[in-house]
Amino acid sequence: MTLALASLLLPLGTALLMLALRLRSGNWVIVASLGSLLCAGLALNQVLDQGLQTLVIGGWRTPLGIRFELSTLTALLLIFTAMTHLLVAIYAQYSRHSQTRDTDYWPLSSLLHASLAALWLSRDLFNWYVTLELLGLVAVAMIILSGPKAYAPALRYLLLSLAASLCYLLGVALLYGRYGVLDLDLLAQASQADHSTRMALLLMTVGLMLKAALWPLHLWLPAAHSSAPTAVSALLSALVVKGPLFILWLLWSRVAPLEMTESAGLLFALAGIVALLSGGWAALRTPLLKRLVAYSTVAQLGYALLALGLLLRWQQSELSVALWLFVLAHGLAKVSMFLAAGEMQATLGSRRVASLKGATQTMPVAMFAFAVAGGSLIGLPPSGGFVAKWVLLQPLLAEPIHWPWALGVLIGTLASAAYVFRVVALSFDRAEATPPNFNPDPFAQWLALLPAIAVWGLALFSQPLIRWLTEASG
Amino acid sequence: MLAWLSGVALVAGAFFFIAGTLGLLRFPDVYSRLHAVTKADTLGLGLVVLGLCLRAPSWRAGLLMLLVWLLVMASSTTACQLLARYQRERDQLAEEDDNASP
Amino acid sequence: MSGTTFYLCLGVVLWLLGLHGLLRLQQTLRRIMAINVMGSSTFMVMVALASRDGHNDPVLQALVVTGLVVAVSATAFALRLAVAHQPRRSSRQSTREPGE
Amino acid sequence: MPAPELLLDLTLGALLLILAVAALHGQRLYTGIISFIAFGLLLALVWARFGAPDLALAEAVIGAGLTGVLLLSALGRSDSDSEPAPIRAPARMLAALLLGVLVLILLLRAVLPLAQGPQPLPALVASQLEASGVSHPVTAVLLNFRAWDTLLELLVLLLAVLGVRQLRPSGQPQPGVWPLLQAWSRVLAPLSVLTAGYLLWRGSHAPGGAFQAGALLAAGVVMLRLAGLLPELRWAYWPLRALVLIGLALFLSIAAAGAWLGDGWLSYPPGWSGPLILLIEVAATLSIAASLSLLVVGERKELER
Repeated sequence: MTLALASLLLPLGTALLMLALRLRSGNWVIVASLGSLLCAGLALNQVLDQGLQTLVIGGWRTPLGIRFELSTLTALLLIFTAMTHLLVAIYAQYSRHSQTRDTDYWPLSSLLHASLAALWLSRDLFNWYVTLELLGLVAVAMIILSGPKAYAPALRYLLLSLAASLCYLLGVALLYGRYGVLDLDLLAQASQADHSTRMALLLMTVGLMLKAALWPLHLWLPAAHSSAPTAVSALLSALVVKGPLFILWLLWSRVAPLEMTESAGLLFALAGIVALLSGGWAALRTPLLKRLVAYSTVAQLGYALLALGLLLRWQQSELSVALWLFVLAHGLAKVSMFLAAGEMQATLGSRRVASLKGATQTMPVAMFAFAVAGGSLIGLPPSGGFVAKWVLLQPLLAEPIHWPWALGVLIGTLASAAYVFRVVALSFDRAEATPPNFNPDPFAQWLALLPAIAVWGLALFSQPLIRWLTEASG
Repeated sequence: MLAWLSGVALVAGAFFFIAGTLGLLRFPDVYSRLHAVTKADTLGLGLVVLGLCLRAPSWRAGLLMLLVWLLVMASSTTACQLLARYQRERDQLAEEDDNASP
Repeated sequence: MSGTTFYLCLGVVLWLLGLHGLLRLQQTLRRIMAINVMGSSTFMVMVALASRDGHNDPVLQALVVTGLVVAVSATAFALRLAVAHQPRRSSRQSTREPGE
Repeated sequence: MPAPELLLDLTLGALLLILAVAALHGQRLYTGIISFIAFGLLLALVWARFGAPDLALAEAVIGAGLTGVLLLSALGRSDSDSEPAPIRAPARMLAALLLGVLVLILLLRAVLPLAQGPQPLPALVASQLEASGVSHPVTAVLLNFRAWDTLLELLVLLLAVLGVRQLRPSGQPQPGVWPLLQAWSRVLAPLSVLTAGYLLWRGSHAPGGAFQAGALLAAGVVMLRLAGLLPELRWAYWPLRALVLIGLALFLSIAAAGAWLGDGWLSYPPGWSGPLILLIEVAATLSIAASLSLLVVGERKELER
């Protein structure tokens, strides 16, 4: 547990230090992320050795105090967060096109890291409210780093995020009024299917879905994520939307009484399918590159939502493995895609997809990274996306009644293939290649490739990963 | 007797408050509204404080209320003056505009 | 009807009023106020719950204090962002500039 | 329930509703903002009526004071006072009304049973109050039982300051300074410091505490700044940065010291909790005051990197 705490404290302390001394070098953040990654890895090791660990903060036992819980999933998420931050920090420090030089990007990204770690560890409904607010504020502050053109989407995001927090808070108030406790496990023991609980869960779900940009409450996401600086877009898409999803998953899989999960599961699963289709369609149609990647986030979150819905409907714990595999694979692939897209956009001097004509010639590595990451989003074997989809499909294919859901997954796969190939096909059109404005920056392109390779490496690593996740959800 | 006196003071205070608020809502321009609000409310508050002082359980409570009244009076005076000055500057600007535009 | 029930109902009504305002109003300042009305009414529900059966629940009151700080920080940020978002001057300001 | 209390409740409720509607749908934005400030003040009365003076204090300083100042200054800097006419299609309004009534009924059905519910925590707080190091239960919850929330809350405040720092300047000139304002702020500022200190000290055994004191101090700083008696608040000025960060830094170091040297994360060594809580509260007050002042009067020029 001390190690997990260290993984939280390192970025937080670094951020405070950088603010106090006005340090401007990203190397501090790189070192802190590396340290945090190391601590999180050791924490995972510890959990595998000794099993689930809890910490009561201040020594006050749970109904009175706040509880931290370190499960395998939490440890994995800590590692994932630290790794993503490390990769993005290296990019932001060493790419020539990073728009975050000489800004407050560094302390802000460290604070984002710390807020996420606090969210993963906490198991207290009200504490989650505070961490959600932290995430929302830090995300908005990072979006407006890219200047006045981002103010409008940032303001919209901030207002929606505030309203979503208040929905969530009212739900927390109702649950507290009904049961008198705030801790997740105590609520799970006490919860019953009555009006108050139903309404509270509904309010919290609406708030969390709005924050996680799950269909149909996703409309703010594309503008907000695509107007941020490249490094920030990568962090937002890969990490920030996953925080509320984590809370949603815990709430429904632990607290919600069984009578409610079945019907809610159906709704979640249907929303997931619609998200896959509408997100994919929008990604296919948009003229702007970064917006395409942002819409693909909406679509890919559909898989997570589908897995959550089916998990609730059938009470099969393998499906939560699928859910978290999707989250990890999507996060890594999205970092790669955003970095590659940002690099190409900066080098080719245009935000439009059409400018990628002939990019395989001018910027082969970045385009390769984009395609490789896209392969994982589509679910080509043997990528992380493939493993996730495989775990999801197994229970679907087992019984013929479930085949319509499998069809939904298939259509979603086709949609993602369509938008990835839209970009890739264009980049092979070498006849009239768009000439780059600047010399391409090879190092940054290789950096963009790194997470894409990692997500394919996830497949090699899939056996222990699935075992750990099964332990965590069992 | 004391209860009667304090009752009368409280009712009178409430009356002045209402009158001031009516003035704020009904008077035509900023200066007369300010006049209504600040004068009537200061008096109203004074009467209410007086009424409550007569009922106060101890000297200390009464003294505290008097202090509150003094503080409110001073800050409402300042605020009133600031508002009036601001309005005068605006009026002067508007006049200059009117003179300049035709 | 006891005070708690009354304020629970009032809080819910105000919450809906704020939500309606947020969805329907156009001006940014009004929407920020609508969010604040939502927040205050959530706090009202919490405080009403805190004073059930006569005694005060310090935990809920502490939660509301924390919530209030969070709400005010976010509101301040939103207001500053709203101002920066529309930097055009009011008519008064633009009439002053030519004279300078 | 005696009748006068019910009368008070009904009056307060009706006024709150009217003011909220006026704030959101009043003709002019200015009227709306004034109604909103009055709404905040009445809300403070409601908290006081519920026996929550901590909240009443916080609400009066924040809801009515700082938010009001921010809203008015935003109004002064923003473009228009007139609302673009909303669409009033009768069918849509009817649909919205029906939906609203439906949601209201659902919410009421969820909320009303809560008037009686289990409340295990107050008794627990009361039984552990001895060990918490302070005698006021709200402060005990804020700074001992749920101290992690409070630490994160300071982080939220810091993030708001950092967020505002990223904004481009809006170029509003400082308004002219009038002597009367200066004179009056010279009187009020020491008073605000005195009251803040009193609230802070009182917090350990009676309503009051770091946040209320910090907000009051911030109000004093804002007034001095507006009266032109303070220099510009620059981020580059290191004491200011230190003030903003000190609460969080101290809180974190005490927490971490507990984790690695003592009994555990955020647990105070036995017998030390009272003084440590007071120390944290003093630092937090300074941080809150500095952050709130920066949020209200910090121009980009002042927040120069």
